[in-house]
Parts: sequence; C-alpha cells; structure tokens
Amino acid sequence: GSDDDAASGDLDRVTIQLQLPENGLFSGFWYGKAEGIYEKHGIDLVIEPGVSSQAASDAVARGTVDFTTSSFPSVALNRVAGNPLVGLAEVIRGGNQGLLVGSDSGIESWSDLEGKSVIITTGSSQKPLYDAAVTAAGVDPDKIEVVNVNQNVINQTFASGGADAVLTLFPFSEPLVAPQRDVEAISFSEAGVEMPGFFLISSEEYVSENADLTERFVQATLESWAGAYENQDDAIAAMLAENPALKEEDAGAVFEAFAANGCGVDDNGTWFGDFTAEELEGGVETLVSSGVLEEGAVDLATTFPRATLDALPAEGQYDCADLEGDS
Amino acid sequence: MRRSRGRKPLLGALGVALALIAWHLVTTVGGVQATVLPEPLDVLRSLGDNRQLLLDNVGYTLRTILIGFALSVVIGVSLAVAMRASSTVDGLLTPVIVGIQTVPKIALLPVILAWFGIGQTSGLVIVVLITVFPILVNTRLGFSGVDEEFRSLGSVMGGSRARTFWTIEVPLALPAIFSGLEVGMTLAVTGAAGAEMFAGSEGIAFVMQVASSALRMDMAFAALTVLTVLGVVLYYATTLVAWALMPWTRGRS
Amino acid sequence: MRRSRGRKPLLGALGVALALIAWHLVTTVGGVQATVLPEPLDVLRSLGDNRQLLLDNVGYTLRTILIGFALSVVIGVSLAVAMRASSTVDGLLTPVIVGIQTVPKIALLPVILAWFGIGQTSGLVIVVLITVFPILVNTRLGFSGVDEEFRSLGSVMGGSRARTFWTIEVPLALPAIFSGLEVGMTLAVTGAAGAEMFAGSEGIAFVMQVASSALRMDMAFAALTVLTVLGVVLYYATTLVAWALMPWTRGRS
Amino acid sequence: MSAPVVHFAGVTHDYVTPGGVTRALDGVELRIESGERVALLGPSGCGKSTLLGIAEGLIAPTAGGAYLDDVKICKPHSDAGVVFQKDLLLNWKTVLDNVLLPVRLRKERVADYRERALALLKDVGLADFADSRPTELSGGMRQRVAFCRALVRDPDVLLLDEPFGALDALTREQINTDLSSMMDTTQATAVLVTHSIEEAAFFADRIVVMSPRPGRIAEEIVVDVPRPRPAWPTVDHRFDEVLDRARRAITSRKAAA
Amino acid sequence: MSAPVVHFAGVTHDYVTPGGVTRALDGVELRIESGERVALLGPSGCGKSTLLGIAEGLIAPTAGGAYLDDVKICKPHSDAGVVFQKDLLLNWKTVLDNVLLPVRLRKERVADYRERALALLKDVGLADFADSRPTELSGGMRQRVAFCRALVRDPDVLLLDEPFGALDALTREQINTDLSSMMDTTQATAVLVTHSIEEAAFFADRIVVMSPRPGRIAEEIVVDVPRPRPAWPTVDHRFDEVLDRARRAITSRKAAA
Ligand SMILES: Nc1ncnc2c1ncn2[C@@H]1O[C@H](COP(=O)(O)OP(=O)(O)OP(=O)(O)O)[C@@H](O)[C@H]1O
Ligand SMILES: Nc1ncnc2c1ncn2[C@@H]1O[C@H](COP(=O)(O)OP(=O)(O)OP(=O)(O)O)[C@@H](O)[C@H]1O
Ligand SMILES: Cc1ncc(C[n+]2csc(CCO)c2C)c(N)n1
Ligand SMILES: [Mg+2]
Ligand SMILES: [Mg+2]
Repeated sequence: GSDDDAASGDLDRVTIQLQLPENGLFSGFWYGKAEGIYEKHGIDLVIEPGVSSQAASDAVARGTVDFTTSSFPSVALNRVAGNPLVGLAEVIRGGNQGLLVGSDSGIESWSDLEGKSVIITTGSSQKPLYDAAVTAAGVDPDKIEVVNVNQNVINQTFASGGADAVLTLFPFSEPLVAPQRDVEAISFSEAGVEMPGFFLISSEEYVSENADLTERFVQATLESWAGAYENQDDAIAAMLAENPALKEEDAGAVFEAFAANGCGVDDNGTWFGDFTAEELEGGVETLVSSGVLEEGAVDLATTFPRATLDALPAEGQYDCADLEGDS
Repeated sequence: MRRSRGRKPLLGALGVALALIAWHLVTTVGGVQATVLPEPLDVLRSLGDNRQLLLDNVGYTLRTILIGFALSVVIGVSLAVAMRASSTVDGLLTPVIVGIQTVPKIALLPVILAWFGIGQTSGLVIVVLITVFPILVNTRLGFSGVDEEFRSLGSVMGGSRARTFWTIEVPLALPAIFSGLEVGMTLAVTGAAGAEMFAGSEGIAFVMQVASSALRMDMAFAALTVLTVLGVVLYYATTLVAWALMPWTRGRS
Repeated sequence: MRRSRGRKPLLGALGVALALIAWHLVTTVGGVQATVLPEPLDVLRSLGDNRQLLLDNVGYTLRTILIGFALSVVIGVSLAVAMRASSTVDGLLTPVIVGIQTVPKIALLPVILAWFGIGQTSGLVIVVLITVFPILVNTRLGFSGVDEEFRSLGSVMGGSRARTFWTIEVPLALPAIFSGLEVGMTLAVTGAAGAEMFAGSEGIAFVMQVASSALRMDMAFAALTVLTVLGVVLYYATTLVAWALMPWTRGRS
Repeated sequence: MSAPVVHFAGVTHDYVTPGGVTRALDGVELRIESGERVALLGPSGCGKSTLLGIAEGLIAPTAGGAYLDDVKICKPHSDAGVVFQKDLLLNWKTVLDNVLLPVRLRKERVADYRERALALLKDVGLADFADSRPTELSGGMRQRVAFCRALVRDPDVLLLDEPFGALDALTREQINTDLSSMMDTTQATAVLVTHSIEEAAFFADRIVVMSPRPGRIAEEIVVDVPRPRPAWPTVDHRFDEVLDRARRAITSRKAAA
Repeated sequence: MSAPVVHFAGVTHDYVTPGGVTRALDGVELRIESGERVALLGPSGCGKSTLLGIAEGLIAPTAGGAYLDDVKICKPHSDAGVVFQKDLLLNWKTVLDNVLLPVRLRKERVADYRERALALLKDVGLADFADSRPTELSGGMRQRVAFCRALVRDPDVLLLDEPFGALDALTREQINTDLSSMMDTTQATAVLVTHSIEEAAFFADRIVVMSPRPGRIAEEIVVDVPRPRPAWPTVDHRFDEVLDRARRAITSRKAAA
C-alpha cells in the first residue's frame, strides 16, 4: 500500500526467497512483516516465492536474493560445489528429522528396516543422513528398498500406503499424514546420527558487505519467528492474507507442528536460532561418514559465523512458555 | 456422413460421462483412497467452493499457454522453413534440436531459473522447449509431402521461390502442420502446468500443487479438472481453426 | 543432392560442437554457477569416472523406453485404426483421449503409484501416457491423407476392408505414422526419465537425481548426457527404420 | 460360366456439395448383354465416371439401380477388372507386385499368376521394368501397369474409365488390339469410357453417347463391323457412318446444352 | 516484341536411379522458329516430358542446352504458359483464383486479369464454376481449368504436355480451335506434346516424331496446310499424306526398337 511506500524511503530493502511454495512453515516471515517487526529494525522485507531449496540457494549464491533458509547438509554441499553460502541462525532444530513409519509396518527402530521400503525425497540432502543412520544401526542397505519420490508427492504416496516409511522433516509430514495413516516418528538421533537443523542463510559476500543490515535482519527474523510461534493465529492469518490457495487448517497444522519444536531454549541450553560448535562438528562427521563430504572440506568458522548472533538473544526476549508444554 | 456429424458431440459427451462414472466407481467401490484419488462429487463440490480462486488463476495459466504456444509456432515453423530452405541449416540443427527435445526439461530447470527467474518467463521458456518439436517435425513432414511437381508449377509460372512457397507449398502442408499444432497445443498445456508446479508462483497448476502438497485432494483435482477442461477446449479450438482455415479438407475424415 | 548426403553427418557434428562450445563459454566466462550448470570438461571427466555406474543403469532405462514405446505404438496405432474404422469409437474416445493427454501426468503420479507400485511398471505406464498421443494423432493424419480412390481401388479389386487397409492404406499412411513415431520416441525417453526422477529406484535418470541431490552436478550432467545421447540415438534409429522400411520416399526430402 | 449382363435400371445420381445438389445422372437406362462391349462417349462432366462407379458398387445411386445378371449391385464386388483415370499404383511395390495386387488382395496364390503378370507386362513393352518401382516410370508407362493389373485375373467384366488417356498413339493401338483379342477368348462384358470416337468405334459393339450434365443416354450406335477390325477405323470405309453419327451426336448435344 | 525462338542444341539427359542410369534424351537438335507451332509425337517414355522440362528450365540437361532467342535457359523462366499432364490445381482456391494463380505468383494486379480469366473459363464451358472448388469438378473439367491458367497472361511461349489427354472429344476440338485462333493473334511459339496424330496434324506447322528411349529426333513432317484448318484432319484430304507419314514414322520406330 501507499503507507509502505512512504516508509520504505528510509528502510533497507532486503529480499528473501522461500524454498517451497508458501507453506505454514514460513509464516514467521509474514508475521514479522505484518507486525512491523522488520520495519522496526529498519528493513523493508520482500518475500519472493520459491520452488526448491537448491534454486533458492543458487539464487542467494548468485546474489539474486539476499536470504533463504537451508539445511545443514545443503549449506555444506553448496560450499564444496562453489556456492559460498553462510548459515547465520538455526531456525529449525535438527531433532525434527528422521523416519516417519506406518504403525502397521512393524518398524520400531532403525534396525527393523530390512525388507522394508523407504521413501526419500528426490533432490533432497537427506540421503546421506539416511546412509549414516542405516550404517550406524548395522543394517545392510541392500536389503532396504529405497524409493525416490518427488517432494510434491511424498506425503500423498506415504499416506496412501506407498511405502513402509518416509524420510522427512516430521513437522512437514506428520500433520498431513496422520489423519490418513497411523504413524510413528523415529529420529536420526535414535540411530546416534547427529545433524543440525535448518538455517537462515545468506552469501559470504552479502554478509561482509552488509554486516550491520545482516545483523538487524537476523535479529528481526528471530524475533518474528518467535513472535509467530507465540501468536499462531495471527501468524497464520498474516500468511493466508498473502496466499489464498492455502487452507487455514493445513497451514495451521504444519505451523503448529513446527512451533512445538522451534522456540525457546533446547536441551543443550541453546537459544532459538543459536547453535553450538559440537552440533556442527557432529553434522560434519555424519556427512563424512556417509561419504558425501571430505574431512576438512568445510571451514565451519567461516561457514557458520556467529557474529550476527553475538547480540542475541537477550535473556527473556522470547516468551515461549505457552508453547513448550505442547510437545 | 451428415448423420454422424450431429452424433459426434453427443458421443463425446457420452465418452466423458462413462469416464466419470468409472472414476466414481473406482473411488467408491473400487477402494482407492481419497488421498490418491478423490471422489468426483467431492471434486465437483470443491470446484464450486473454490470458484473464485480458480477463476483468478486460470487467466495466468491461459496466458502462459497461449503466448508460449504462439512462440512455439513461430519458432517451430520458422525452423522448419529454414531447414527446408537450406540443407546446411538442416544438417547443423537436427542433432542439436533432437538433443534439446530429448533432455528431460526438469534437469534444465536450474539453468532456466538462473536465467529467467521464477515466474512467467521461465514458464514460457519451458512451454516452448516442450511444444516446439512436434510442430517442427510435422511442418517438415508437411513440406516433404508436397509433390515436386507443384514446386515446378510455381517456378514455371513465375513465382519466386518464396512466393511459390507461401502460395502453394504452405497450404499443401497445412493439414500436416495442423496435426503438429494439435499435439503442440496439448503439450503447451502440459508445459505450462509443469512450469507452474516446478518453477511458478501463480496459476491453476500452482494452486493444484499447493493443494496437493497439503493433501487437499479434492481441491487439487478441482484445479486439475479446470486444467484438463482448458486443455480439451484449447485442443478443440485448434481443430476448429484447422477446420475453418482448410475448408477443402472437410469432406475427408 | 549426392554431395549434401555426405555432408550431413559432418554438419551435425559441427552443430553439436558449436553447442558444446557455447556451453563451455557460458560456464567459464558466462558466470553460470557450477551448481546450476557444470563445465563440459568436468562432465566429460565424470563420464569417464562413473563409466561403470552409468553402464549398469542404462539398460534399465533403455528397457523402460523400448517396452513403453512398443506398447505406445501398439496402443496408439490400434486406437487410430479403431477410430478410423468406426466413427462411434472415434466420437466416444476423442475427448477422453485429449483429456488424458492434457492432464499433467505428475498429478496422476500418486494414482499410478497406488495402482502399479513404485518401479518399472509405473514407469511404463507413464511412458505410454506421454507417448501414445502423438502416435495416435499422426496415424490418424496418415489415414485421413489417403486418397479416397485408393480405398475404391482396394474394394473393386476384391480386397476385404481389412486387407485393403493393411495392403494399401497403411503403407500410404506410413510416412505420417513415422513422423509420429519420431516425436513419440523422444517423448518415450522423456517419460522414462521423468518416471525415474519422480518415483524411481534405478536407471540413468535416477542416478542423475541422486547425484544432483548430493550437488554432484558433474555426475548429474554426465548421466544427463548419457540420457540425451540415448535419446538422440533412439531418434535416429527410428528415422533409420523409416528410411529402411520406406525406400520409395527416399528421394523426397 | 458366361459373362454377366450389366443392367442400369433408371439410374439417377445426385452429388451433395456445400454449394447445392448436382444431378450427375438422370434416369439412365442401359442394358449391356453378356460379352457385349460398350463404349461410353460424352462430354466432360456428363457422369460417365459416376456411372462406372455405380457399376463397381462404389457409388450408391440416388434412385434406380445397377444389376449384374439381375443381382443388384449394392457393394463393391470383385468380378470386374477396373482401370481408373488415375493409375493409382503403389509406389512401394515393384511393378510386378503392382500387377499382382488383385491376387494378393483376394489372398489367392501369387505363384499361380506370376507368369500371366509377366506376360501382360511383356505385351505392353514393360518386361524390363518388372522389378522397377513405379516412381521410375513415365506417366504412360504407369498407366500401362495399371492396365496389366486390371487384366491379371482374367475378369469377366471390364470397367475401363479412360484407360488409354495417357498412352501414346501406338501403344494405345497395341493395347486396344491386345484387349480386343483377349476379349475374344474370355467373352468378358466390357464398358469403355473414352473421349476418342475412333477408339470407341474400334472397341465397341455399341457406342452409347451421353448428353451433358445431367447425364442421360442420348444416342446408341451399333458398330456392325466384323472383327478383327483395322486398328485405325478411319482407314476403313465401313466405319464412316459410325464415326460420322458419333461425331454428330456429340456435337449436337453440345449445341443443345 | 516477337515470340522467341526455342532452340534445343545437342540436348542429352540422363536420369540417375538406384538401379542405374537411364538415358532419356540423346543429342536432341531442334530449332523452333518464332511463332512456329511444333507437335512432339513419340512413344511413351521417349523423353517428351523431359524435353519440355528442359525448355521450362526445370531440368538441367546432362549435356547440350536449350535456348530462348539464343539465351541459354538455366533456371525456370516465366515467359511460358505451361500445362502439365496432371492438372495440379490448388484445391483450396476457387476455380477463378486457380486461373489467376500466375498473376498472383508474379505479384501483378489481379484486377487486370479478372475479365480475361472469366472469358477463358467461359470459352471452356466453365463460366458457372468460377466460384466452385476444384474438388467439385470432374477430371476433364479440372484439366480445362489448368488450361485457362496457362493462357491467362497471354504468354509468348506455350509448352503443353498432353494437355488434352483428359478432355472429351468435343471440348478437345473446341479448345484446339480456341488455342489455334488465340495463337494467330499472339504469334506465340508453341510446343505441344500429344499422342494423337490427328491433333498433331491439326495443331502444328511441323510434327516432330521422336524415337523410343533414348529419345532422338526421328523424323520431321511439315504440315503444309493453310489455316483455318478443319477440326477433323481426317475429313480433309490435304492431311492424308501428313497423317500417313506420321503413322508410319511412329510404327517403324516401334518395330526398330
Ligand atoms: N465428389 C463429387 N462431389 C460433387 N460433385 C461431383 C463429384 N464428382 C463428380 N461430380 C460432378 O458430377 C458430374 C459428373 O462427374 P463425372 O466425374 O462422373 O463426369 P465424367 O463424365 O466422368 O467427366 P470426365 O470426362 O471429365 O471424366 C460433374 O458435373 C461433376 O461436377
Ligand atoms: N524422375 C525420374 N527418375 C528416373 N527416370 C525417369 C524419371 N522421369 C523419367 N524417367 C525416365 O526417363 C524416360 C523419359 O521419361 P519422360 O517422362 O520424359 O517420357 P515421356 O515421353 O514424357 O512419356 P509419356 O508419354 O509416358 O509421358 C522414361 O524412360 C522414364 O523411365
Ligand atoms: C526453515 C526450513 N525448514 C525446512 C526446510 C526444508 N524443507 C522444507 S519442507 C521439507 C521436507 C521435505 O522433505 C524440507 C526438508 C527449509 N529449507 N527451511
Ligand atoms: Mg470421368
Ligand atoms: Mg510425358
């Protein structure tokens, strides 16, 4: 509207490309925009629609957009492949990933996978995690039927019984699949496989040239996401206002599932958005053990700079008390 | 003959009705889950409920299809003409064009996105990449089917090569060209849909994509139905144009 | 004419070389990222390194393509014949077939997976769904181009309708049918690749998909190159079969 | 088995076109006796080809009917040898295989007719071209192949729609002679559409002249000259009256139209 | 501007086929004077169409050359009116537009030739069909349209490859007469390929008889009969010798082959 135009004169324009068509998962960005959180930090945020994780990462590396979100393996692999991405804040915790299995499949742990079929999203960077988990569980990978299925249809295929298990981000799949099929979650950590979660990312060049703006953006985003988790109905309303194709209950279910895991201090005492060196090293170890990354190929200090996090979070900034009880 | 003309639309409607009944039976007594294939009646209801959303998006898709198709016709026919006119051009381009046709377009998606961004331009590129080949191949077929003697006729009557080509050869090739356009039109629809699903942020197939990733299958199939009807209408529009442009072939089939 | 025949493969090679040089320049001085489009030389190296893996998988893909293509030919030509023989069949099926052609196949993927499971059978179904239409359309084009007088000839010479059809009409329609087969063959490759990428566990396109999820773009494009070469070879094989089967058309184009 | 009687009983035919209805034939009444040879003469567009189409069973008349030995012709029958105005050769078959086409179409033993086919090709001077493709032949040569194809099964009805139109004068004469002598042995009933009065006079027992569209039987001229006849009717005075009547019949029709 | 001289100087032509080389013409030497009318007679396949193709500039001879007024014919030129053996009408145009095709192809004003086109159609009895599609016409009617098309621009060279083959006897005679009177006013140089000796005699100042393949000039017969000539040469005794010589020339060629 015209109010924004007047204000945007003194705001810094920042663009973010999403990784999927809009989804409840990304409500935090719209919430922050709608509530004026970005504006408060002197930022005019432009949210660009996205089609895939890699397309968004490519766009960030190219400088076409300033930010996106991406998984830890994706950041690492992109760096090796020549895209100098940096991870700024961990917005989704790593524990959200693993196998979703049908309750009727007879799978209770990673070691039960022999003779079963597992759906893996084509084009995702989850395969190395799966390899590591299978190896750690001592299962012969040749005895598992791995089926690559396009991201657009994994939930559908799994919900309709197309396989015994699906490798996924639980909050992405569970709320949609559960009404159709009884499911259990088996996380990677149950196989002893360590993996950080999803990061707010940018490019090395952008961060070094816009240090202050980056810091403000990270701060605004963490504030926005935490606020959204706190005020779910508003966050969803903000998102639906932009996306008439979405149904409120779908966006809500996905968002709620993410929110249940996303806010406050985790078991290690890290704040929402923050990450630890051990966590990153564990992730590298997992990728190295499954052969997709060479030891020392990624310099963690430059790839995951903490500078923008140093100012954050002030104790008590996020009040997630209402949410923590839900999980 | 006269009787069968009047029967044709009726038969077509009957065919569609039979297909719908089969769909209904498969979902009700056939035991196919609603997450895979929703019941046609639910889809119908969803069509009503999402009327506005679908209408808002159909224009975008239609634009991608029509502009992309028009570009494909221009490019496909021009290439066929150039390849007809010069065997050097023909020799140079044939393997490259076949290669481009064969490459799975989805593998080129990152390249297309890098160059043209997410949105309608990429959509058009994808539509053209998919649509141009059958148009090109059928146009070439049409030209090669033109009796050598007609070309002789044109030149001995004082037509320049170009004029003979446009006045005599092109109309003779038209029936074959239009077969290419009919296939091409359905591919343009497929291409536009694919582009919206994999490289888009708007349009009917985008709605379908969003709905189906939320497992809202009734809504996804409502969008799919709109897309299919759009495709069928555009296909028949193409055959109608052929019929109107080529009265001399009407008796034939 | 005689000279240009010898030139053709050379020109084709030149065209491919030019395309490769363009690719090289785009990736080296054109500033395209390696995650989007790797350098051709890296791809070449990867082709060598992954020789065995690629060879192991090419057979699977080839089988899907060839069986799927053969099924499409049988189905497409049979449908065209049935629709030619009976205007009732034609009227009933046309809109349904056009509808099936227009539906984005990816939307049907869950249905296909639910009915045929994940694997080669689903791959075949996808190939057929994609390939059958141009074959059908071109076969019909071929039949409708047959001069009415040839049918008269067949019947006054005592041929049954069927025998006249096979002895006279089919050969007359062959050039048009083969144009459909040429388009169809490239689509069969696309369809097999799509099936492996969207729901597969084997094959060249599956390898490509796995490589690209690990951002091994050189390897992904090595697989893509194999797929494209396979497609081009199969396309030329189809034209070669046409050439061998129809000596009487050789002088023409 | 004697050759059939061909009987057109009150045959009327209308073509329906976007522009309206064209009456091509109007109450044609014509009986051709067993073994008789009739030549059909008439201006272009008077319906000669349509009449032959009806005899072939390819065209259903709007009114009236055609009969073979009192059996109504309702669908294509294969007892006739037919040559059309166009040669309609199959370019993918050799000349010999084109000649043998009727045999193959009827699923008869090809070997039984090979000799006959080669002999016919020899008669029309194409012995050397048996294994060539029709695309390598001139227009006249192609039409001669079509002629051999019509004769290969020794049909007892011959329906010839200007088969000599594209032949050179000598070959034409030669085939006329061949045809005539062949028919003396087979006794086939024959209808020849032609534009040449001389040819009609040489070939026919009776010349039937048709009026311009809509086609009607205008005049019948019996050619009462014994065979063998001279290849050039104009050199034999017994033909004078026939040629003269035919010429005047055709000219007066035109004037009347 | 007087009509050009057409000169074939030692023209030899070979066709290359998968089966080998066919010599169609062998050292043809023929000069046709300005305004002269030549009829070309010869057995089927002797190379008549090939010779005309060379004059049209469509076929490049293997050796020798054809000249128009001493200018070598290297590519198709458009000074000639041409009728082929096939009618080659464009089914998507009306009959009138088919006749006007040469005008359109040369980008001349169509309006300037409309009257002429309609008059030609009237001459051949097709005035009522000007707005019909060729698909609605009989074979003979189609060929008459092709004939009008060749004449619409009053060409000063006429190359006619059996244009009357599919016409009925009377229309044939009529067009022969029309053509003849038209040529008396335009003085066009003309070559007519025909299989009819009578037609050749009626049309030509000189009949050129060709030998069987490979085509050579076998005999030339000057038709020394003043015009106007009777439509039926056979009824005029001044033609007797011409017809007889032509007949014998053609027969002896065949025997010799
Ligand atoms: N398929 C058709 N549709 C409409 N009218 C037709 C058709 N075929 C023929 N006619 C018309 O019917 C009349 C008779 O045609 P037909 O071909 O029988 O004549 P014909 O005597 O064989 O002529 P020709 O000597 O030129 O071959 C013509 O006036 C023609 O215009
Ligand atoms: N395109 C071609 N390829 C090969 N041979 C050909 C070709 N055209 C003609 N010929 C051969 O050349 C010779 C002369 O052919 P042409 O058509 O000039 O004869 P023509 O005198 O016009 O015959 P007709 O009277 O039958 O029309 C024939 O023997 C024929 O077999
Ligand atoms: C904040 C954030 N969360 C998740 C993803 C990635 N992602 C979105 S949906 C999905 C499941 C598909 O398998 C995955 C992995 C991201 N890029 N950014
Ligand atoms: Mg006729
Ligand atoms: Mg000729």
